Amino acid sequence: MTNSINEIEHSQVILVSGSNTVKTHPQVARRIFDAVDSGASLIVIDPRRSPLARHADVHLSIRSGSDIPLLNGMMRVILDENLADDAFVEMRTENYHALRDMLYRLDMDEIVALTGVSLDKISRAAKLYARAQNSVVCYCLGITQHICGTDNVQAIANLAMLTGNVEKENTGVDPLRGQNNVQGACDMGALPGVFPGYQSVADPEVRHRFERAWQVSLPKTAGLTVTEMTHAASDNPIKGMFVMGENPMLSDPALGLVRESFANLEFLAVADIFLSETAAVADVVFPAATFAEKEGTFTNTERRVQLVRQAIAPVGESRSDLDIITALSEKLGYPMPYASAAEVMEEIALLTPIYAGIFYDRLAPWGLQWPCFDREHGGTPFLHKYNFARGKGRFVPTSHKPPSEPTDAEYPFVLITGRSYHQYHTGTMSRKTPVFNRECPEGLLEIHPLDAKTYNIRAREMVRLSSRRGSIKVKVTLTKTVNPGSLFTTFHFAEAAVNELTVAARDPQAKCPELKVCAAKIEKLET
Amino acid sequence: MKTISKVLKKDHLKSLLRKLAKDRQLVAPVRNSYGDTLFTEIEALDGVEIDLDNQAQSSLKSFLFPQQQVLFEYSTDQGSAPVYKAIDSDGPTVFFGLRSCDLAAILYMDVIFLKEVKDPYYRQKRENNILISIGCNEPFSNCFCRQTKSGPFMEYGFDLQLTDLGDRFFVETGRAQGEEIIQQWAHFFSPASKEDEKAQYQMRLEAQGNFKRQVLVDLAIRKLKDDLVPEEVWSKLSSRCQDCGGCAYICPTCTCFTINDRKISTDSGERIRTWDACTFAGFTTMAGGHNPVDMKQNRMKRRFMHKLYYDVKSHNRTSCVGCGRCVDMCFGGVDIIKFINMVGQGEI
Amino acid sequence: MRNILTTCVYCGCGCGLYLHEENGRVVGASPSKNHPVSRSNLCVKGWHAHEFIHDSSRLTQPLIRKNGVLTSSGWDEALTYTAKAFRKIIDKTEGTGIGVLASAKCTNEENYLIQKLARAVFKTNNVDHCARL
Amino acid sequence: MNNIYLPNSAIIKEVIDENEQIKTFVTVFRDEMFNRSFTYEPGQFMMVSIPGLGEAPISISSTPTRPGALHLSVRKAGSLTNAMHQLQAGDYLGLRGPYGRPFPLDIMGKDLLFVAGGIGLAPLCSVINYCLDQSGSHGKKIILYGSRRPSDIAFQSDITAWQKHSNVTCLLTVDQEEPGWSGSVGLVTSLLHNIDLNCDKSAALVCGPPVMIPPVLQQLKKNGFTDENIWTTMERYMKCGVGMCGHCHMEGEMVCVDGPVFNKAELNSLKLET
Repeated sequence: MTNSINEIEHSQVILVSGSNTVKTHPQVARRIFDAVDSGASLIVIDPRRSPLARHADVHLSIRSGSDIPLLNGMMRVILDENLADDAFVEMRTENYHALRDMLYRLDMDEIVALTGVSLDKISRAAKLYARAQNSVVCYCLGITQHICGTDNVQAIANLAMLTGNVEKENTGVDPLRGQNNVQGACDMGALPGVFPGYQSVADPEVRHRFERAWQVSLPKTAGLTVTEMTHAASDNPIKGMFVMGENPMLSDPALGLVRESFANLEFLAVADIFLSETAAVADVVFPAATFAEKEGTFTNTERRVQLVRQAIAPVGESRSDLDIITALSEKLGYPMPYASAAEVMEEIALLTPIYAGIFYDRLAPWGLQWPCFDREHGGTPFLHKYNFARGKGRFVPTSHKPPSEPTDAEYPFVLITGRSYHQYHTGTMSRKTPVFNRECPEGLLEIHPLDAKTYNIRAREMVRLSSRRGSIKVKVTLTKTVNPGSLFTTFHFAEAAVNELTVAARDPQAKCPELKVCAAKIEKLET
Repeated sequence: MKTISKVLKKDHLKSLLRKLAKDRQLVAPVRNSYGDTLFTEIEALDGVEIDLDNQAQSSLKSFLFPQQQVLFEYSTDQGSAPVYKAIDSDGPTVFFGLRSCDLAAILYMDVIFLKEVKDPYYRQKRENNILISIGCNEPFSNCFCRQTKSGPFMEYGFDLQLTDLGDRFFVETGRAQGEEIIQQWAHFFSPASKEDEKAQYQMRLEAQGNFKRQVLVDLAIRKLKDDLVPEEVWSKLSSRCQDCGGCAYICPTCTCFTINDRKISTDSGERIRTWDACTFAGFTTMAGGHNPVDMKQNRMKRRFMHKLYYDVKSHNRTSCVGCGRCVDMCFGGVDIIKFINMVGQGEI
Repeated sequence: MRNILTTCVYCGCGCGLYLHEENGRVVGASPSKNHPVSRSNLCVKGWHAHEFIHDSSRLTQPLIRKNGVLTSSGWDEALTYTAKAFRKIIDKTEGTGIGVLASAKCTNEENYLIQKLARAVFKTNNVDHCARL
Repeated sequence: MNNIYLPNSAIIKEVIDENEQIKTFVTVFRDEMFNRSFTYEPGQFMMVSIPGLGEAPISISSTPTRPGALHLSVRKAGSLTNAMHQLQAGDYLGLRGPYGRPFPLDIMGKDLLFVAGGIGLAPLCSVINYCLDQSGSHGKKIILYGSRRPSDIAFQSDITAWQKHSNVTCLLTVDQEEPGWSGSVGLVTSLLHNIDLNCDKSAALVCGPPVMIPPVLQQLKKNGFTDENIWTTMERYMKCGVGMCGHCHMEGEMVCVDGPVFNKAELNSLKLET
């Protein structure tokens, strides 16, 4: 996020796109409700009538995968209504003409047709967003998990820059990060192309700095992304894998390919707290300690680096992942002698400019938000305060790209996947908690009552859900949360693993898989 | 029993607590290094900041009725009957610095757990406890205990009740154990003068007028009784509820629980009782899927009816003690004050 | 009972929560009133964030697949076995044959170390995690 | 101190297959002294536990007038009851109870109408046999029992005994016919249309699935039963059985303590839709 979570409650207009915020970011939703109670307006872009959408002033129930035409349509309205922030565009951005030319060429009827949203609603949303003193956009995987995910994000950025809703407190563009430390894992360079702090592995100067610090030579080219590693199947260049606390055998799209890729490995080592679907196929499994059994830091969605404190000793013979990695490294002839997690952070601070001021003794009580450049720096509650990271904000016109797999006569439904409130990701932790299993014991397929009627399906009936890649049996729930022609289910449950069905296609730049659209069909099961 | 009144100089408070803690566990509101005030088991009094200026963020509920409690362990050997072994609870405790609402909540929990059938775990934790409460001269921001008739000062239920008179506490006895303390540690206390009594009376009187919120509890009770709350109120409240369970967990009188078995090995395990919340759909869903309270708005209705009407009907008191803890915490902004005011002002 | 302030392990909001420790077990979780995100409440996952810790299905010993079956082993054996297997692949492929998945659930320090392990020891930039999922 | 949460071990002496879904477990407490002193009343229930899986409330289908063994009739519904169905004679169950308010015994002198559906006959079995065993209970007894299919008819041996009894009329009906069934077909309410009872002086005891109760109660009213003479049972999710856990809370009443047996007039005063 460029903002802090608490800034949201001071925004006048909040535009939420592709985020089931009430279920997945409850504290953000709480700020949104607080803002709405103090008079803010809420715009929600979501194919589903999510709990937040029910409270929206305008709910734009788009066809899954039509974000770009919608956002372009909104920008066109903003131009037509003379609501662009000309001063901001002039002073702080570049390449505006390209955007303007593209917007003036738009056919608004086509946009209505592509998105399934009326011109009136698009226009109302655009005017609400543009007229406010400060508007904020929150988006999540509903924006990024498309083959055009990068362009979707760019379109949002275009909208925000066009109206000057960046660079100020209580305005901005906020990607909501999902996992507790997905922000931190990215910050720490657990990405194929960058060292900690988003420093490119291809940059010789950066690489030399790390080579000097680590006293080894380092590979020069970017590596493979997760789905490149787990979807290579029989052509897999990867022979051995080390998986720490992840469960690709359930979380990754197109599970058939994932299974094949893992089966073709010569060696797989997994560190986890439970015997996950992935650990179950490993050659070696290391028992890991939970967050309650170790020291460390997590970085939340607002870039707040916070302490994780040990409450109990590791259960059984389990060890923290830190201890597992250092022990393994030592066996491989590269000792990593750290006395504590704090000492690791000292090395991170040394090598990572945005974390340069992060030291454990500074993290009480409530952590620090990066960038934090030195010991005196108080952290950064909101980004782009004075300047975009790369100078002026650049407009890049984007255009509609249809989903990789359109629906057809055989697979007539758009299948959207997501999360529920009471379970988390692949359920390795949440499914060990009795109250969550009581509240959400199984995956449910959301289907509109009209579609259910067509297929003669009753509530709580088991159906077969299939795509071109696989099929699962799943229980149905009838709800107007989804539009006719759309289906929704969660991927938490191994026994109804929807990722058997999802497509392997991904955004060419971000490599983010298209988990929010695939073509599917349902069949009634004989009883 | 006649109330005895004494005066305790503030300078001697820690010394007295040190004496009381010699053969008991001491629990008091402590402000920690993060600025949070929590009821805390105090091992060593020195270096601990006992905080009587801020409301403890949770009540004493978790000490008497823990968030998670092992009821018993079981072991099953192939072919022989299972063995059930109850878990012993801990020893006597002195609870210092609880507020009137916290005390009223304990008295309410007594009604639930110590009726004809007694909950052995609660009883064990409740027995041999000393309750030293402190009245509220200046209610906290969300407090409305006057309207729920559970504060700012209590008439009974405490062993000792303190009133802050600036440099000293006015001390009243409530139960026999309170008198024993005053007798055993007589040299800590001095007799209350006429002036002390006057000052204490004045303080209690002023406290009544210091509430920052006007919360029309009686009106809400009447409307609930006469079924005058429109359905829209419930649907509006429930549409905002985010199912966190926080209001029930933090509530000092919410005593609902669930029981689950947790395996330790293939032939042994524990039966565990855990806090539960009536706002959850699974709270009433029966095996097989039927749920008699199937809609969120009905669950919301049941929750507020329980707090403000059913308990008035069956126990002659609300089970809301006006502590206000559930107010700021609600994710959807649909707390009990919001509800009472919606009903009171006819606002929907 | 001790209260240990830590950071919730579920979502990216990053609530501060207290874990309640008693006799070496975590027996509860509750919010921090002053934490800038939590602000005195947690979602249902946070309130129950401690419960999986003591589940009986926790892995408590290293496992090595022997004759097709995952079998309990000691730490030294499992680490030596793993190091040998990786060494073989490193030597054969100059590191390009190894893939490492870090974790959005683990700490910064652990993610830092695993990418360091991948780059410095395995000699590969094939390191990623589930950020996109 | 008596710990209400600790189960007593009981051994299963016999398992009776009532139908595909229902089994009756004939159980005896391991502690002989306890077994001898154990008493209960018709309409009460036990909390039955299997270590590792938890507990569930189960109606007692036997009568205290026939001491020695406690009959617990269980329909497969959730994980616990499914696991119970795997148990055999010689296995153990944990039991605590008896819990709940029983059927009122002062109505036993009246003419009695029993209306049951499915597993709902379990608690009524207890009260019917109790009445038949009481020398003071001379009144007429009519039993109406509805099942889904003929093969679903549970408690066959009791039914056979009742049908032989001079004082008892026992009528069965099924929703779906099967070959060989010559009896009545239709909902149990259809049997209520021509019953030979002085309804305003009789008592009706009703127990069955939630969908069955409202139409039966309506028909009883048409037949002339006053609300004060109609008794039914309520089913709710329960955890403790002693009025503390809150799950079975129903409009201010705790079903486990204030019920499960309720008088129709009481339910009316709770403004419950029945």
